[in-house]
Amino acid sequence: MKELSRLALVLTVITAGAALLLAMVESVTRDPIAQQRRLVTLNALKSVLPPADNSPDQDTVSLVTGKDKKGNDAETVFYRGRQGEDVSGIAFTVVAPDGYSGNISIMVGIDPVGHVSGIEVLQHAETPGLGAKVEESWWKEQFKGKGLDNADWRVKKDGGEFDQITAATITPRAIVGAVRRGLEFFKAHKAEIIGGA
Amino acid sequence: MEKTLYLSSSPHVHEGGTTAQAMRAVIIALLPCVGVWFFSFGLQSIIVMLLCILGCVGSEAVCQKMMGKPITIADGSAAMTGILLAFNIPPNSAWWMALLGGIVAVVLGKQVFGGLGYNSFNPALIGRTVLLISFPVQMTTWVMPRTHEITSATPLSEVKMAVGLHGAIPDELKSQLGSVLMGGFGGQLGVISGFALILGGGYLLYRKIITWHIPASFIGSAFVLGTVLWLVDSSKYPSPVFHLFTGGLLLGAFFMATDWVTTPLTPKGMLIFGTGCGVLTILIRIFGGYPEGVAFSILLMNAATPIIDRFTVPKKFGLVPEKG
Amino acid sequence: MISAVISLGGIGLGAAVILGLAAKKFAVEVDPKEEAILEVLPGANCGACGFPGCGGFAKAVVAGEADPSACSPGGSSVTAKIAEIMGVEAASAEPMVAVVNCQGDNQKAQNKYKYLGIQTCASAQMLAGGPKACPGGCLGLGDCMVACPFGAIEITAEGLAVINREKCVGCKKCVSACPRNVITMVPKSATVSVLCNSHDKGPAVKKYCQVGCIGCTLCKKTAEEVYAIDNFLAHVTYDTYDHEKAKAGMEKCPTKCIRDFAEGYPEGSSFQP
Amino acid sequence: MGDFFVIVVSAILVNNFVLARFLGLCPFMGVTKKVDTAVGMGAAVTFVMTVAAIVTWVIQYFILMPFGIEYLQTIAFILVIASLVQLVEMIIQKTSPVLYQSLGIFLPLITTNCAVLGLAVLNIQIGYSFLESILFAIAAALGFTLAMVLMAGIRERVDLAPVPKCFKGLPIAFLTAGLLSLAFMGFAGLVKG
Amino acid sequence: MELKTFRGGLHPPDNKKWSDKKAIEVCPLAEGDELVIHLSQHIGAPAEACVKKGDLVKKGQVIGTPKGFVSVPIHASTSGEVIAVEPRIASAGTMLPAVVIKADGEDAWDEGLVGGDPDTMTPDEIKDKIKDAGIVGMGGATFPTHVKLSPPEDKKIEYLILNGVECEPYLTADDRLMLEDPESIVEGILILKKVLGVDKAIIGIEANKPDAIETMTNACAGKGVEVGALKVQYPQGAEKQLIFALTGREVPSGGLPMDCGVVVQNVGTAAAVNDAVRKGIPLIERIATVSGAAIAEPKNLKIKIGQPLSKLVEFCGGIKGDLGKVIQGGPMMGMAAVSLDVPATRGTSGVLLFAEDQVLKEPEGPCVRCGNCVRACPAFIMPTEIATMARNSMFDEAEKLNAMDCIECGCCTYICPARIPLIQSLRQAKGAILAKRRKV
Amino acid sequence: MSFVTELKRGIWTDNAVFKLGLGLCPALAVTSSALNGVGMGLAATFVLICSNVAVSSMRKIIPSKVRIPAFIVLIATFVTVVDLVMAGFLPGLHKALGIFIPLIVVNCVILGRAEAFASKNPIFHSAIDGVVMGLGFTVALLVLGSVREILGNGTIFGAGILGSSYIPALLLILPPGAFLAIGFLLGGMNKLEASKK
Ligand SMILES: Cc1cc2nc3c(=O)[nH]c(=O)nc-3n(C[C@H](O)[C@H](O)[C@H](O)COP(=O)(O)O)c2cc1C
Ligand SMILES: Cc1cc2nc3c(=O)[nH]c(=O)nc-3n(C[C@H](O)[C@H](O)[C@H](O)COP(=O)(O)O)c2cc1C
Ligand SMILES: Cc1cc2nc3c(=O)[nH]c(=O)nc-3n(C[C@H](O)[C@H](O)[C@H](O)COP(=O)(O)O)c2cc1C
Ligand SMILES: Cc1cc2nc3c(=O)[nH]c(=O)nc-3n(C[C@H](O)[C@H](O)[C@H](O)CO)c2cc1C
Ligand code: SF4
Ligand code: SF4
Ligand code: SF4
Ligand code: SF4
Ligand code: FES
Repeated sequence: MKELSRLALVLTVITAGAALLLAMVESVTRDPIAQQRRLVTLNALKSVLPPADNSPDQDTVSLVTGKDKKGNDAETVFYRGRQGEDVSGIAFTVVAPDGYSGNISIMVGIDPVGHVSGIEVLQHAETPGLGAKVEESWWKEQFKGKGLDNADWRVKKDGGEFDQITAATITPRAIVGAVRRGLEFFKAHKAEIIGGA
Repeated sequence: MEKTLYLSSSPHVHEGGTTAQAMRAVIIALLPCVGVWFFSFGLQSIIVMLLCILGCVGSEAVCQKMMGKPITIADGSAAMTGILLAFNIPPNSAWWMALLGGIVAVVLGKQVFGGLGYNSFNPALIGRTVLLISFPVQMTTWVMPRTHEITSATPLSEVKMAVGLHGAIPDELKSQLGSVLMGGFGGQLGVISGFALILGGGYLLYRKIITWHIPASFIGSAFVLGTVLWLVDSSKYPSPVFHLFTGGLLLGAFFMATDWVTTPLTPKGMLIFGTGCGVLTILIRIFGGYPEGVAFSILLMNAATPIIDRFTVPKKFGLVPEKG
Repeated sequence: MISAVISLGGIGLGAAVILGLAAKKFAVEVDPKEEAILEVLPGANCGACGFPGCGGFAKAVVAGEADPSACSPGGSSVTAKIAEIMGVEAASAEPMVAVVNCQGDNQKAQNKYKYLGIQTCASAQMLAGGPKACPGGCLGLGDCMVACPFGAIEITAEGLAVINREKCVGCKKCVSACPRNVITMVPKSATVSVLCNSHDKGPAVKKYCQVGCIGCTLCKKTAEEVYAIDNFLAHVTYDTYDHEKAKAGMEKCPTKCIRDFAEGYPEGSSFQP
Repeated sequence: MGDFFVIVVSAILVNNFVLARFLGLCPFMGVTKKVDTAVGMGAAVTFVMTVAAIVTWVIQYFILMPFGIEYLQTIAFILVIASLVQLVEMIIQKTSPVLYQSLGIFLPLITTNCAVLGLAVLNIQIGYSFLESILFAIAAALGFTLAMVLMAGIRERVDLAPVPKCFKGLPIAFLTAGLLSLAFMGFAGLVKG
Repeated sequence: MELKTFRGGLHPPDNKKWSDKKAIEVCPLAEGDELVIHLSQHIGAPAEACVKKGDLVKKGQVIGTPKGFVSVPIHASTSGEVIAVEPRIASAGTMLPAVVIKADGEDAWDEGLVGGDPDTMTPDEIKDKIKDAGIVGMGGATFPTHVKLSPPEDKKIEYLILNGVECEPYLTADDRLMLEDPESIVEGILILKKVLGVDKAIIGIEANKPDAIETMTNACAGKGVEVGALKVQYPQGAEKQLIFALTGREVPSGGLPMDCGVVVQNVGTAAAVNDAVRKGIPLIERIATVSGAAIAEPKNLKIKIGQPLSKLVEFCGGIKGDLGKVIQGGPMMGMAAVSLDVPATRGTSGVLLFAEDQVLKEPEGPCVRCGNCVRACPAFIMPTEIATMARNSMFDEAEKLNAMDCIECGCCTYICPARIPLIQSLRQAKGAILAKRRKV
Repeated sequence: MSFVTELKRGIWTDNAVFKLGLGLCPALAVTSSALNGVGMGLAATFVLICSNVAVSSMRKIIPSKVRIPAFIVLIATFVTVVDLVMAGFLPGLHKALGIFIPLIVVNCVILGRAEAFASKNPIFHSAIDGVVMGLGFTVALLVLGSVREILGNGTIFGAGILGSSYIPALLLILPPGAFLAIGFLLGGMNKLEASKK
C-alpha cells in the first residue's frame, strides 16, 4: 500500500505541477495567441476589403447560409468595412468543397456594388507546387473588379475568363465556383447584409 | 591420364531457354508497336525511345560497375525497360525527361534492390510514375498522332474533365468518342496500336513466355467492371470498349502486368493479380484524381505480390482429406 | 488555473492508482535476467531492434535469439551492459584464432572432377564428396568467408581460404560453416601449424597434392614435444607448444606443409603477418 | 452513410497514416521485417487506436472543453494513452498468455507511436462526432496495418536480395517505403477527405 | 482416347530412338576380369561381408549377409576368387565397402540354388525366397522388395501397379524387357499378386512405346492383368504420379503407396521375382541401356553387377568424340559419375555418355520469378521459394513450404530459364530437415 | 567528455535520424522546406534539453512503475509550452508544422534520450546530451529539408536558386519524395563512410 501511495503521490504531483506550469504559460501566451488569431483575420480582411476606417471584425452580422451535414443551420459571418458610416465593403468566408483534396476556404471581399475587391485563400490542402499556386498573388489579382454582371465565372479552359493553373485546373475551378456562389448569395441578401446591425 | 569429367547435380539436360532469350522475345513482340509508334508520332518519338533505352542501359552498366558485379546489359532486360518506358511517356518528351526516366527506372526501380530478379516494383512504371508526379504538366502534354499537334486532351482526361465539369459526358464528346477506336485523340493510337499489342501479346503466349492468366483476368475484370458502371449510368461512365482501347490498358495487360519478376508465381496468384489490376484501373480512372490508372494499379498489385504469393502457395500433392 | 491543476492532477492520480493496483493484481513472473536487461535498455520501445518493444528485445536476448548490439538508441554503452548481464564469454585466458589446415589451392592440388552447380562448399560437397581429390582439402568456394561476421577470411585467386589472424576473434562460425572440417581453432600465440587435412597415406597424397602431409614423421622425430602423427597426418600439440622446437620441425618437412604464420601467410594471400 | 464511406476510404487509402501522413513511422520501419509480426502489430494498433479514440474524445468534450483548458490536450491525451496501453498490456499478460504472445507484446511499442496520439488530436481538430471518431480510428488503423503488411511482404524479399552494401538495412527500407507511397499516390483524389 | 496422366511435369525430347530397336545383348565377361561388388546397393542397412580375401566363390553364392529387416543379401555375380574386401570407389564418388572378385571365366553356378513352384508355396515362403535372392526395386530406388510386399495388417492393398513407364529420356531397358520377355514379367506379376493377395494389377506404359503396349496386352490376355496406356509426360513413372494417373488416388503427403492401397513395382522387378521364385536365381544381373552422343554404338545390355562401366562402354564400341560427362541412370534423375571405373550396381538402369558440348555450362543467373518451376513441379510445391530459403539456411521455412514433398524429379531445374540448379538446393534442404528431425 | 566530440557524436556518429532511425515522423513530414525543418528541429531541441534536465533532476524520486507516464508528462509539458509560445509569437511556423508539434511528445528521440541517458546521468551531462542530440536532429532535418526544397521547388529557404529554367521535380516535396530522399541520403552517407575507411 505504501508503494502505491508513493506512486500516486509522485505522479499526481508531477501532473499537477505540469498543469500549474502550463496554466502559467498559457496565461502569458493567451493574449498574444488571441491577438495573432485576430491578426490573421484582420490581415485577411485588410487585403480583401477596400480601405476602411473601422475594425471590420467588430462590425459583423451572421446569416444562415446553408445547412451543415447534420442538417443544422450553418451561419456565415459577414464583416463590414466602413468609411465613416457608409459600408465600403463586405467580407466573408466561402468554402469550396470540390478542391483537389478537401475543402478550400476563401475570404472574399466585395464592394457594395457587388464587384470583388479581393480574395484571400485561408485554408487548403492542395498539392504544393500545383493547386497550392492559387495562393500566389497573380492568380488572386484577377478577381479584382469582377462581378456577376461583368465577368464569365468559369476558368478559361471551360470557356470563362479566369486563368487556370496548368495541370491543376481543379483547384481554380473550385475556387471560381465558390466565389461565384458567394456573390450570388450576396446579391440575394444584400439588404440584410449591409443593413442589419 | 584419363580426362577429368564434369559433375553436376541432376538433371543433366535442359529445355534450352535462357533469361536473355526470353527478354529478346519480348522485345520482338514489341516491334509491331514500335512500328505503329513511329508511324504515328514520327522520328521524334523514336529518338525519345532511344534516349529512354540509353538511360536504362547506361545506368545499369554504371551501377553494376560501381558495385563490382558483372555487367549484364546484354540480357536485354534494361533495354526492354527503356522501350516500355518510352511507351509510357509523351512521344514529344524533352530529352532530359526521357533520360532521367530511364535512369530512375533502372537505378531506383531495379539496381538498388540488387538488380534483375530482385525488384518488387515494375521498373518502367516506377520511371513513368516518378516522372508523372514530378512533372505533371509535361507528362500530360501529348501530341496528336500523325498531325503531331500539341494537346493535353487525351481521351481519358477529356472524359474525366467533362464529368468533373458537367457531371456527365456531353453528347458531342460522346459522339467523338467513337473516333477513339480510330485513334482520333491526342496521344492515342486507337485500334491500330491495339491490334499491334494483341499481336505482340499473342506471340508471347505462343512462345509460352507469358501465360494467359494475367492478361485475361486484367482485361476481363476491367471489361466487366466497366460494363457494370456503364450500364448503371452511361451518361457518366464511358463504355467498356472505350476503356480497353484507351490509355495503357492493353500495353499494361500484355507487357507490364506480366513482368515475371514483379508478379505472382502461381496461376492462382496471377489471376488475383490481374483481377486486382483491372478493378483498380477502372476505379482510379473513374473515381480517382488521375485520368489514367493502369500504371498505379500495376504498382499497387506489385506491392501486394509477396502477400499474394504467400497466400497462394499451391496445395501440395497428396493432401487427401482424411476420411471420417 | 485551479481547474487545470485539479483536472490534470486528477488524471495523473487516477492513472497512478490504476497502474499501481493493476501492477499488483496482474503481476507476472519475469526472468530476473530479462528484468535486468530491461532496466538498462532505453525503454523507448521504438522497435528499432526489430522486436516488439524493449521487453520483446530483452526476452529475445535472454533466449539467445537477438544480437545484444541491436538496440540502436542505446548505443554501445547499453550493449556493453547487456553483455555484462548475460555474462558473455568471460575473456578466456588464451585468445584463439581459426586456421585453415590446407594449402592445396587449384595450382597445387588435383581435382577429381570439374564441378558445375551452386558455388558453395556445402553444395559441392554433396556431389561425390566435392571436386578436390583430397578428401579433406579446402574447396575454396568460400562458405567460411560468408559465415565470418568479422570479414577475417579471404579466398585467394587460386581458390584457397586464408584466415587473417589479426581480424579473427575466435567466434568459430567458420568452423561450423566448413563442410570439410578443415578449419581448427588454435592459440593465437602459437603461429606454427600443419596445413594439411588428409589422412591418406603418403603415396596417395603425393598423387593429388604437392604440399600435403605424407606422414613421413620427420617433424615428430625432430621435435617430439610439439608434433604428433595421427593416422598419417601430423599436427601440432598446442598444449606443449614451443616455438623454437616447432620451427625446427617445420624446417625438416619435405613437402613444406608446415607453416609459421609469423613469417607469412600461404602463397596467394594478400594478408601480411 | 456517404460520409462514413469517405472517412473510411480516405483513411485507409488516400490519406494513409503511414504513407501519406507520416504517422507511426518508427514502428513501420522497425516492426515490418516479418509479415507475421506486422499483422500482430496491426491488430494491436487497431485495438489501441479504437480505445484511445473513445477515451480521448470523452476527455476532450467532458473535461477539457467544459473547464476551458484545451491547451492541456496534448499532455492529458498522452498521459491517458500511455497509462491505458500499460494497463491493457498488464491485463492481457495475466489473463490470456496466448493473446499476449500474438498481440500484447506489441503494446509497449504503441505508447510512443505518434499514430495513436496523432489520431486523437486529428479527431478533435477535424471535429468528428463520437461515432465518426471511432470509425476514423478503425479505418486509420486498418490503413496502418495494410501498409505494414505490404511493406513486410516486400521486405522479406528484399532481405534476401543482394542489395548494394551501402543501401542495406535502413536505406533500402526507406526506398521501399517510398515506392510503396508512390504506388499509393494512385489513390489520390479518390475521395476528398 | 484421352490418355491418363497427372498434373504438372513436362515433356523433354525422349531420345529413345538410339537404342529402342536394339535387342538386349549380354555384356561379356572374360577370365581375369575384376568385379567390384558393393555391400550397400539398396536402401536400408548395408550387408555384411561373409567372405574374405582368398575365398573361392561360385556364381550366385551369398557374399554379404543382410543386417536387419530392411536389408538384403549380396551375391557373387560370377565364379572366381575374392581378391579383396575393402572400400572401393562407388558410384556416388566416395569409397564404400566392397567385395572384389576376380572372375575365373567359368561362370559356374552355385549348386545350392533351387527354385520352387509358387502355386504350392505360401506367401511367406515366397517372400523368403525373394529376400534370399536379394531382390530390390529395379526402378531406380533399389528398395528391398520383400519389405514392400509385407504391408502392416491394417493396410488393405487393393492394387498392384507395374511400372513400365520408363519416362526418362534415352533409357529403353524396360521397353526391351517387355518386348523380349513378357512371359517372365507376367509370371512375376502373378506371383506378386498372390503374395499381396490382390486381384487388380495394372501395367502402366507410356504411349510412346506402342510395341510394348501391344506385346504386354497380348501376354496378359486372360491373366487378370490390365495394361494402361499413359500420356507421354515426365515424370509419369514416379510412383505417386503413376498411381494418380492410373487409379485417381493420391498418396498422402509423407506417406507410402500402401497408404492408399497400392503397391508399385518396376516391370524388371517382376521379372526378377519370377526368376528368384521359380529358379532360385538371385539378383546378379540386370538390363541397362548404354547410350548418349559420346558412345560409338548405343545398346541395351544384360550386365553383371560389379562390372566396371568402362567394360560396358568398351562393349558398345568405346567412346566417340569428346567425352564430357558420364551419367548412371537417366539424364533427369541419374547421377553423374566421377569416372568410368565405378562398378555397375543393382540400380544401374542406364549409362549415358554425354559429349563435352552436351554438358550444361551456362552459368546460373538470378531467379526472374517466371514461375516455370512452380508450374512444372508435379509435387505442387514452389521450388524457387524453397531454394531461396535453402540458400539462406532458412530450413524451417523451407520445411513449411513442403520441401520434403519434393520427389527430386528435376522438372524445375530442367525448365528454369535462369539455369538455377534448384534441385541441388532442394536436396540440401531435405538433408538439413531430415537431420533436424532425427535430432529431435 | 569534450563538447566537440560530443557534438560530433550527436551530429554524425549517433545522429538520431540518420544513424538511429528515430524521430522519423517529423523528420519526413515537415521537411518539405528547409525552414520548416529547422523550425521543427529547434523546437524539438528545446524540448529535448528541458526534458533531459527535468528527467535528470527527478531521476531519483520517480518510481519505475510510473517511469514512462511520468517522463511523458514532463515531455508533454515542455511540448505544450513550445506549442503555446510558437502559436503566440511564430504563427506562420506554427501553422506549417501543424499537428507535428504536439507529436513531439512521442518523438522517440526525446523519450529515448530521457530513458537512456537523462534518467541515469547528472543534470549537466544530460543537458549537454540534449543539446548535441537536438542539434543532430536539427541538422538532419535541415539537410533533408534543403535537399527536398531545392530539388522539389527550386528554392532554398524560399529563395530561388536554380534559375527559372529549372523545372522542379514535385515528387520531392510530396510524401514519396520524403522517403526516397532520406533513403538515398542514407545510402550516400554509408558509401561515404565506407570509402573513408
Ligand atoms: C501529386 C498530384 C497532386 C495534384 N494536386 C492537384 C491540385 O492540388 N490541384 C489540382 O487542381 N489538381 C491536382 N492534381 C491533378 C492533376 O494535375 C490533374 O491532371 C489536373 O487537375 C487536371 O488537368 P488540367 O489542369 O491539365 O486540366 C494533382 C495531380 C498530381 C499528380
Ligand atoms: C524408409 C522407407 C521405408 C519404406 N517402407 C515401405 C513399406 O513399408 N512398404 C512399401 O510398400 N514401400 C516402402 N517403401 C518404398 C517406397 O514406397 C518406394 O517404392 C521407394 O521409396 C522407391 O520409390 P521411388 O523410386 O519413387 O523413390 C519405403 C521406402 C523408404 C525410403
Ligand atoms: C521422378 C521419378 C521418375 C521415375 N520414373 C520411373 C520409371 O520411369 N520407371 C520406373 O520403373 N520407376 C520410376 N521411378 C521409380 C518409381 O517411383 C518407383 O520407385 C518404382 O516404380 C517402384 O518399383 P521398384 O521398387 O520395383 O523399383 C521414378 C521415380 C521418380 C521419383
Ligand atoms: C514478359 C515480360 C514482361 C516484362 N515487362 C517489363 C515491364 O513492364 N517493365 C520493365 O521495366 N521490365 C519488364 N521486363 C523486363 C524485366 O523482367 C524487368 O526489367 C525486371 O523487373 C528487372 O528485374 C519484362 C520481362 C518479361 C519477360
Ligand atoms: S568466423 Fe570467427 S573464428 Fe572464423 S575466421 Fe571469422 S572471426 Fe575467426
Ligand atoms: S575452408 Fe571450408 S568453407 Fe572455407 S572455402 Fe575451404 S572448404 Fe569452403
Ligand atoms: S524457373 Fe527459375 S527463374 Fe523461373 S521462377 Fe523458377 S527458379 Fe526462378
Ligand atoms: S521441386 Fe522437386 S518435385 Fe518439384 S519439380 Fe523440382 S525436383 Fe521435381
Ligand atoms: S516519430 Fe517515432 S513513431 Fe512517429
